[in-house]
Amino acid sequence: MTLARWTLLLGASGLLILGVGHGIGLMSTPAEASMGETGRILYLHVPTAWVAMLAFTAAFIAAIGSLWTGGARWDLSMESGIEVGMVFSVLICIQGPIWAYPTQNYWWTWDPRLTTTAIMVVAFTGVLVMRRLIHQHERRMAATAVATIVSWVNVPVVYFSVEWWDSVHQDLSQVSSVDKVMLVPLLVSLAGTSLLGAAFFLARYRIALGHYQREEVAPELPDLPAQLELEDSP
Amino acid sequence: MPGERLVIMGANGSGKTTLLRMLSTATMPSRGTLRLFGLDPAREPEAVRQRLALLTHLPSLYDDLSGTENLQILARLLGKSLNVEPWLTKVGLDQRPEPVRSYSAGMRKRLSFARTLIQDPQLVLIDEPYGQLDPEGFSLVDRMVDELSARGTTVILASHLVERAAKLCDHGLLLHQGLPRWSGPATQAHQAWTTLHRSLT
Amino acid sequence: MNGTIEGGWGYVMAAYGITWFAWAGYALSLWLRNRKESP
Amino acid sequence: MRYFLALLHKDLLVGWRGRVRLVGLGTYALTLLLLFSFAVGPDTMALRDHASAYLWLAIMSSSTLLLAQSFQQEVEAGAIEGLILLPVPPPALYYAKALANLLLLLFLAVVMLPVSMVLFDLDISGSLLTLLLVIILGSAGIVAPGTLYAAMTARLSSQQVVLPLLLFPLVVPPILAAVKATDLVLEGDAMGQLPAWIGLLVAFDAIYWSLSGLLFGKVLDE
Repeated sequence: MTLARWTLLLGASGLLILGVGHGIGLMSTPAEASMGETGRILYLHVPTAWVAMLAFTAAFIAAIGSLWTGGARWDLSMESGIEVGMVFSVLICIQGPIWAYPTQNYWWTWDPRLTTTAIMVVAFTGVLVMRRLIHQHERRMAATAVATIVSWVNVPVVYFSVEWWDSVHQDLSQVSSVDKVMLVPLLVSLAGTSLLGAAFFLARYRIALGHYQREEVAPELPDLPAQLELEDSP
Repeated sequence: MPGERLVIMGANGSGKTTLLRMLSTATMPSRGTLRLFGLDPAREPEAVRQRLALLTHLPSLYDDLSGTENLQILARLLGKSLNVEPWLTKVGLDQRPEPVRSYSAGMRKRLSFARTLIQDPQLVLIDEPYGQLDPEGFSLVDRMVDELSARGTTVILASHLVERAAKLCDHGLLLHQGLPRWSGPATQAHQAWTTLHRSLT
Repeated sequence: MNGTIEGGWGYVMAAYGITWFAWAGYALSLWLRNRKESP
Repeated sequence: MRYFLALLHKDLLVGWRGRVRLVGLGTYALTLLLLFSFAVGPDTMALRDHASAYLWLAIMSSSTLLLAQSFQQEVEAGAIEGLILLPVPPPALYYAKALANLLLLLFLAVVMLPVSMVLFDLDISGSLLTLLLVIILGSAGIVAPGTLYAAMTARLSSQQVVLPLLLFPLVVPPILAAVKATDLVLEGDAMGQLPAWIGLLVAFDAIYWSLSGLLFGKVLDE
């Protein structure tokens, strides 16, 4: 099955590259100037955020596709995109405070990026919950697609309003300029994480495909039965 | 042919309602194509829906509003005169101010029929016309169907009360587990029904 | 705050550990669900 | 356009006839305001500082109830399907219902304003007119996605759970802006930030009133 082979290929290469990227990031490069060792979380945090956004954008595109054409394939990729995006954005909500705590010694910073991610997680959780509650195939696809589009459009809107709202007390943990030597592990980790994300997406797609083929696809239409011969009723 | 009447017969779950909903463009077929008035409803839903009306067991009425107000909403939407009085008398109702909530099942059915008459459709699809009605209501349904086809409206009924519906219609279609098993003149409908059941038991 | 922070390694390890653990868990759940869907 | 007016007339008529529900909503909102003031206790300084937050929280939670009810009756009676098969263009259906919801919500908000003025011992340093404008824009920001999601979840038995879950992330920006703007009107706008926040509210409303209208048709058909 080509899809299975693709998933394995992407997964393996992703893990390999990621190992290299994290390896360099953790072991060899010098500690970051102001944040010391904790700066190394950067190599983890930025790629995770990037892949989360990529996954939700894939779901957004799939949502438009499913509204436009109504094809089941779009619905399946939308489902996969949302789930992968959820996994990665939940991770961001965990990594964020860990990174922020040492520099500002309180866990939850109203940093626009982090807040936006948290709101994105809640929004797409709502989409997944709603999706499980609707049983007719067409209506579930349409409702999920609309909710995905609305939730996706909401992300930049939330970001800007939180940034304005938050600009009153500017926080400290701005990423200081990323100097050259840190760029290598960052980019390598980025590539690795993206490949891993793609592998997750494909794997999740295969699950949805299998589920769809077994349950949703209407059985082959039997040929029309012959006209009933009328027996004269007693 | 305008004014003709077809009854779709079948036990519950035989696909009568689904077929009716598909004919009324309430549900789109997942496969295959559908032709109504020579048009494809998937491509031109507005044109098709203008010409047909669907009557389901759900009355699609606003319980808080009176019968007159319910019809006036429709009249306003269709751009017709707000004097709905003639339609009410045609179905044997009057301009009482009480909300529809206080109506009996029979009166609700009459109001639903009035809703259909106002739209003046070319095709009327009725799901279980005799549902929740007393015998007196049955004769009302018959009169209404006659009224509709007298105005040249084609009527398609879906019912499991075969004898009653068959007497009313010209053609019959027997469904069983989603598949058409017989179609022909309504006079033989009862015969087909018993034949099918005899072959099952 | 005198610039570099001591004991940063604890947080770094925590972040990487949790993330890798989550990825592994997710990969496992995907693999299990895949087997269930297309044996 | 004819459809829009006819449907708006219908929604307002049904809303007016069912005004006992509105009274229920109103008391719900007022009890919320009371609860907030009890929760904070007699400390008027704190009350006054967070008054706009309490007001908007009350508006938001009562709007969720209002939105949930807005489609309940019609879906049960099959009226929505009746309208779609008429045919009525879905955007007209959306804008009529959304505007009706907005007017009903504003009716509640206008009742809540004087009450919160008394409860939280407020005096408006800015102009009452701007305050009303902020309330209108903020409520519109809640109602736009709210009506879309209310229609989407109308058929679900667990609508009371799913609707707030879907809606809250969406109303974060308008609520943030509305609370900020209301604060500025109440406590005075030293740095002249008010136009910026009102601008944000207008932008949000523009995005969601158009986007929801576009997507509404997809939510309705079977």
